[in-house]
Amino acid sequence: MIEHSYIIALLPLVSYVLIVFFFSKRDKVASGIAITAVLISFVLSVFALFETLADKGPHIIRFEWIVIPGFSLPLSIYFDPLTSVMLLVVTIVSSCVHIYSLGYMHGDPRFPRFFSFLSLFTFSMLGLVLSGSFVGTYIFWELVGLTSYLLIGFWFEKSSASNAGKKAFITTKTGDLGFLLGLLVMYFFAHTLDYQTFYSLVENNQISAGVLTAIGILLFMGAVGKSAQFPLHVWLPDAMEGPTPVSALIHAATMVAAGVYLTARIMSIIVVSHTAAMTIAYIGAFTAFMAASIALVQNDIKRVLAYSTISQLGYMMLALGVGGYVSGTFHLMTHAFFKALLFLGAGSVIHAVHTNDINEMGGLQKKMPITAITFYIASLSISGIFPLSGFWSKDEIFGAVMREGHYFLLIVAVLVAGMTSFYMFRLCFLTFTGKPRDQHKYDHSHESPKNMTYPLMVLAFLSIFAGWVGIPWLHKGYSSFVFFEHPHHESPVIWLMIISTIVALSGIYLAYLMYYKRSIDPVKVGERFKPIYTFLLNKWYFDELYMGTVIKFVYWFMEVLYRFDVGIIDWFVNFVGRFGLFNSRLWQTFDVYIIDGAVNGAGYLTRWISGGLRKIQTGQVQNYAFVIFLGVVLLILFRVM
Amino acid sequence: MPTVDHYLVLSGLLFCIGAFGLLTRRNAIGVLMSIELMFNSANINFISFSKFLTPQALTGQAFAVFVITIAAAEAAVGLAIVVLMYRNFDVVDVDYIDFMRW
Amino acid sequence: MHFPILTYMVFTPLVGMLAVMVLRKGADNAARYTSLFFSLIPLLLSFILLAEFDGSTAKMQFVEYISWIPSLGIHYYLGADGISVPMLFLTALLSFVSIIASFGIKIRVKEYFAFFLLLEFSMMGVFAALDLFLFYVFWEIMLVPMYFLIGIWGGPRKEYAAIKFFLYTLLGSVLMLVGIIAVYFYTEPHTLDIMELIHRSSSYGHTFQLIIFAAFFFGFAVKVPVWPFHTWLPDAHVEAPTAVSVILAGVLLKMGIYGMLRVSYPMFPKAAIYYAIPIALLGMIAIIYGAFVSMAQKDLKKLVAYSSVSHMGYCMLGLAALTTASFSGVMFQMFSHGVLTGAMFLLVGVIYDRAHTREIAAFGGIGAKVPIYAGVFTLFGMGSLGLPGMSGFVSEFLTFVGSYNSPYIQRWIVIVSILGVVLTAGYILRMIQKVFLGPFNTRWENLTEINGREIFTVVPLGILTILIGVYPKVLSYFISASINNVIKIITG
Amino acid sequence: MGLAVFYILAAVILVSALFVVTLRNIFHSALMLIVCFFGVAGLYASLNADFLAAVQVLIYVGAVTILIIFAVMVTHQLSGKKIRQYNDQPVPAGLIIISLFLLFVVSLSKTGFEVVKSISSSPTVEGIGKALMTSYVLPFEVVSIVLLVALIGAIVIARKD
Repeated sequence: MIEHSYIIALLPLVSYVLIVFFFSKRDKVASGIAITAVLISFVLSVFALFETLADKGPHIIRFEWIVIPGFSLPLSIYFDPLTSVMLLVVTIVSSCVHIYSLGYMHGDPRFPRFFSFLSLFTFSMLGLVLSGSFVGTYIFWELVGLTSYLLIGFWFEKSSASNAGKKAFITTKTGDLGFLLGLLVMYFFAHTLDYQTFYSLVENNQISAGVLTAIGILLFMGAVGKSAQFPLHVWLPDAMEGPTPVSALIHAATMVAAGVYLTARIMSIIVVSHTAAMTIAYIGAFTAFMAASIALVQNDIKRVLAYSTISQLGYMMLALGVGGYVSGTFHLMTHAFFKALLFLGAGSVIHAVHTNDINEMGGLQKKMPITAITFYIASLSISGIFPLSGFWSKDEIFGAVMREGHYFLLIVAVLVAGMTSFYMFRLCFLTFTGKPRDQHKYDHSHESPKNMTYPLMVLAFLSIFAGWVGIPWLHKGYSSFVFFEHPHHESPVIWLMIISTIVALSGIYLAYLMYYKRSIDPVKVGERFKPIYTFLLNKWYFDELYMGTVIKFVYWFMEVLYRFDVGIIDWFVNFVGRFGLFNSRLWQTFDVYIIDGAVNGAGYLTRWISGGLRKIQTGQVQNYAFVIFLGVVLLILFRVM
Repeated sequence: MPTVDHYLVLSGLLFCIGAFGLLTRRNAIGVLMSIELMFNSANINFISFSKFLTPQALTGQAFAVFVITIAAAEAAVGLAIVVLMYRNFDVVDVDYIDFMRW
Repeated sequence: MHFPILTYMVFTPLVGMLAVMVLRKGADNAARYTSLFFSLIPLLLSFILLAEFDGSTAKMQFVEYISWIPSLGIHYYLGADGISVPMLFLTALLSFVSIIASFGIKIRVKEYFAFFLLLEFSMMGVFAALDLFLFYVFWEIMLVPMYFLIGIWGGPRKEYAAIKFFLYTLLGSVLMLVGIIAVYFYTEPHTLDIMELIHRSSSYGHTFQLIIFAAFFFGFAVKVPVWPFHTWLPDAHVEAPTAVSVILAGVLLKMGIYGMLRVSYPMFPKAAIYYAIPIALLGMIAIIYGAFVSMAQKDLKKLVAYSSVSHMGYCMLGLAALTTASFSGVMFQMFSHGVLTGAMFLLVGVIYDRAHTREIAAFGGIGAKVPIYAGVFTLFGMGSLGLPGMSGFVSEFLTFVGSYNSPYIQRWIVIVSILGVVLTAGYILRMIQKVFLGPFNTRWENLTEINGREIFTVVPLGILTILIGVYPKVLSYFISASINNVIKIITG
Repeated sequence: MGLAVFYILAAVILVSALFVVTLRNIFHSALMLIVCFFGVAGLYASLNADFLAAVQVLIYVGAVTILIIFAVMVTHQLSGKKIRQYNDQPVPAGLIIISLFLLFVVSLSKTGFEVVKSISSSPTVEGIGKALMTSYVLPFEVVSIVLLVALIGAIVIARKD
């Protein structure tokens, strides 16, 4: 299967083409094709996984792409265990979301188009995962950006949706500048953009550490944009304007994890360059903290989840930054499942009550039990409660941070874990328990149809058990399958597990007190810490900051340049054009006022003389000819004499 | 055998006769005919130079061809003008046509 | 003597022009189909050209060499190598497409098509000529039909735009003429054979190269247009009828770059190296400046016009860098920009025909009303902002990689230029959003979807751009040997 | 022998030329012009210019003079005896012309031509043809354009409309 693994990616592309060109009006056929394609991809990925289990590889397949003398840029497939894990994650979540969308998007006038975009996204994401060269990664990186743009703005009649799409595209594109520049620097020093060739160069110390730091940080800039890390995280919350399945697939489980994936792919740089590693780790930690703090106070169900996503991605970056290749990618996998589940659950709720505001929900677990139960499972998992999958992966991260001796980062990470469990359960309690705060909406709510709840159940299953492949006591587990350089098996740190569980539980308990028992009034707490509360509610004022500086500057600058273009350059061109005209007028004026004025007397004289001389002009051609001949004679005479 | 000077004197005479006609004939057609005479004298010059000075190159003869062509063109246009003039003014006298003065 | 395919390609449109001219008055449809036929022939011939072309050699192929004015050493010398073959094909294709797109012309139809075919004739000639005299003749002929096409069938300020275009380019080409004459008298024996002049380039003095390169550069720069000689472009584009805009952006702008690649760079290698940094700076300014100014535009066509300024900046940057990769990037960019911007202008024309306005703010949300049109427009918009999988990406990437690896220019120029990528995304997305997305503006309740003929004009362009983006070898096969040769000549 | 031929031809040319400019009847002038052209043609023949001699006869005698005669007929001035045939400047013109001729002779006597021994007397058609198609192709083309333009111009000017 591996040697034909491009088929996995191409199937959804075929589906996209089919839907766009032939079935753009046929709801059933379009969704059928898309789902079939992604399911086949999933099955093939499973086969590929088994092959990788037998032979880790990496398997490399190269294709010629750009070939010109002195410069060649092949594309390739790089198939190692991480690839096959990612393939599996993408195809599973994608399949679930496809099926879920059948129910969620039911009746939408652009239903086939939605599925075509999903297919296109799946293709790009699989391509990104399979790609074995940085340029290939970049290509698919941009393509997933495009599909993200298209899907965020899917309901483009809403201004907020189309704005959000644009914002997402441009913000991530800003990060991609760094990526592109990183590629240029890499090519300049390494003369290759191929994963394997580059790795071997790095291993043989053929590239200096300073250069590697530059490359690492530049490539990480791309990851910052795509994985919504500080300072380019502002697009992700807005991206929630897209349909919820899209948020689940793209903006929670897969595409945003691409940045993490890319960072994992440059692990060899991180190992060499301490500066790059620390940049990544600190940005990750800061993002995790910042996003978690914002999530504490948000009232839009999807926005809470969005900030939670940012925070969790920060975790992964932190893990990778401290060299935790296994823990970062492991958390990437488990997070994909439970975050997708959370989003799909949220979608199910929104589908039922037609609002995003948690203040208008409450008590929904009676109406929609499956959604509620799966949502609880996912929340427990993300909070890191034993023995759900989130517990194992989060614990791996703590372990990695601690082993490298970054105690400050460890404290931040643990603190964020507490915040995570608090805001997740705040969300759960406000949504599913207590009294309905909007009776009308509550009355009309209902459990979602089966094609929406089955994916929830599948993902809930995975949220519980997927992490078990990484149980530290397991000898043939995740860490011996996906590893960097050589498989290393770290002994578990029991006390750390206990601390993290205690922190998570205390977060849950606090949420329980505030939002279930109401023994602490959240409003009063908010009043008490009003400045902080407002600060968090306004998302640290990042949007305002960017609006006030960068965006304002761009708008100002474009106007200035346009005025410059019309007012200076074009004016100058026209000036030169008019200069000729002006010149002639000037001379005319000169003629009339200066020469004529000054020499008027001479003018009269001239007129008098010319009055006589004009008699010469007889109009007789032969007179003129006579004068010509006279001239000729005189000329020859002059010459001969 | 005649020398080059013979031919040049002959062409000079012919030219002068033509020029005289050009300066004095009233009839426009006569003027044109005089011009043709001058063309011919120029051609005699060309050809005699061709024969006596550059017998291999035939440059003079080639130019004579051009002169003849130009002469033909001139005759065509000139006579057309004469016809037009006649049609408009009922005369072909060049000294009648003196509207182009001050 | 082989089949003189280039002569046929160049002169068929001229024959077509005569054929259109002898049609009786008022035979509008006849004029349309006659010109369509006569522009189809060069297109078909260009396919033969592509098929017969041997990409493994940098030698001139399909050469026709006939002595024309021996006393001045001027020859009727046509030939094609990897630089001109793609351009000939592009010219043939865009002319054909534009003629289809011109079927909506209602006034003075016969003259319009006659001028159009004359334009095609001259463009073909420029790309096929290998004698400077011949090159110059074609170059100048082209101004005439362009002047009339803008000046007669243009928009409200057509006279101004036409005269500005004419005088500006004429000013440029006068300097070029000075350069040609200087080169002619500098060489001994005097010749205007481009290949021969390039062959002797090593014997030209340093100062001579610097001065004459500048003269040629100015002549070509006006046509490209290089910042700050670009201000004729927005006016000409906005006033010109759709099809003429397509040709203007798709082919005419390329002539400047082509001239540099064919004439000034290989002929004056020392000057090319000497001027590398200033030219790269001009390119950088054009990229950033053009993008910012595009963003400020309120008129769709003007936006696309300024985006051309920005895109041509990439070409200048790539040219200045003098590496095979960057030169290939330039070739890709020429081709890709021709295709993409051509399509953009066609599409702007489509909406203008229906809405009779091009003001961006007047639209809004029409994506719901005309989904196919919106989809096609978005496709080309994405191509224009350099989305991978389409030709624009390959060209930008090659240009950047090549320039970054160049020993002749400084790297910060490239780094600043990369900013253009984001700015391009900015203005393209803003345009798409303001026109197609957001709440539906009910004023366009009766807007009709793009029709079959219009789709037909953009489909080949779409296929080409995706084909090149996915599999760049279809283009690099033609160009690589020639590009390599040019680089070898310049850098020794 | 050659000299005799030359003098005869010269006499024919000059006498007929004089008649051309002096005869009162313009039609007679035209006839004398034919004679003059024939003389010139003979001169060409004696100068190894066989092709030009033929051209002279064809174009001048055959075309130009006929054209002139047509024009004469069209303008109805066949019997122009009553009308004065000279303008009011024959005397100064004569003086100028005579001094011009004298100057010709003077300058001719001051110029020495490097006469080359002529060799070829073969037909010149081929040589002229080659020269026109190679060295003089540009002037040749230009002249053909001029001729075309003159043709069209003449038609446009003379056309009744």
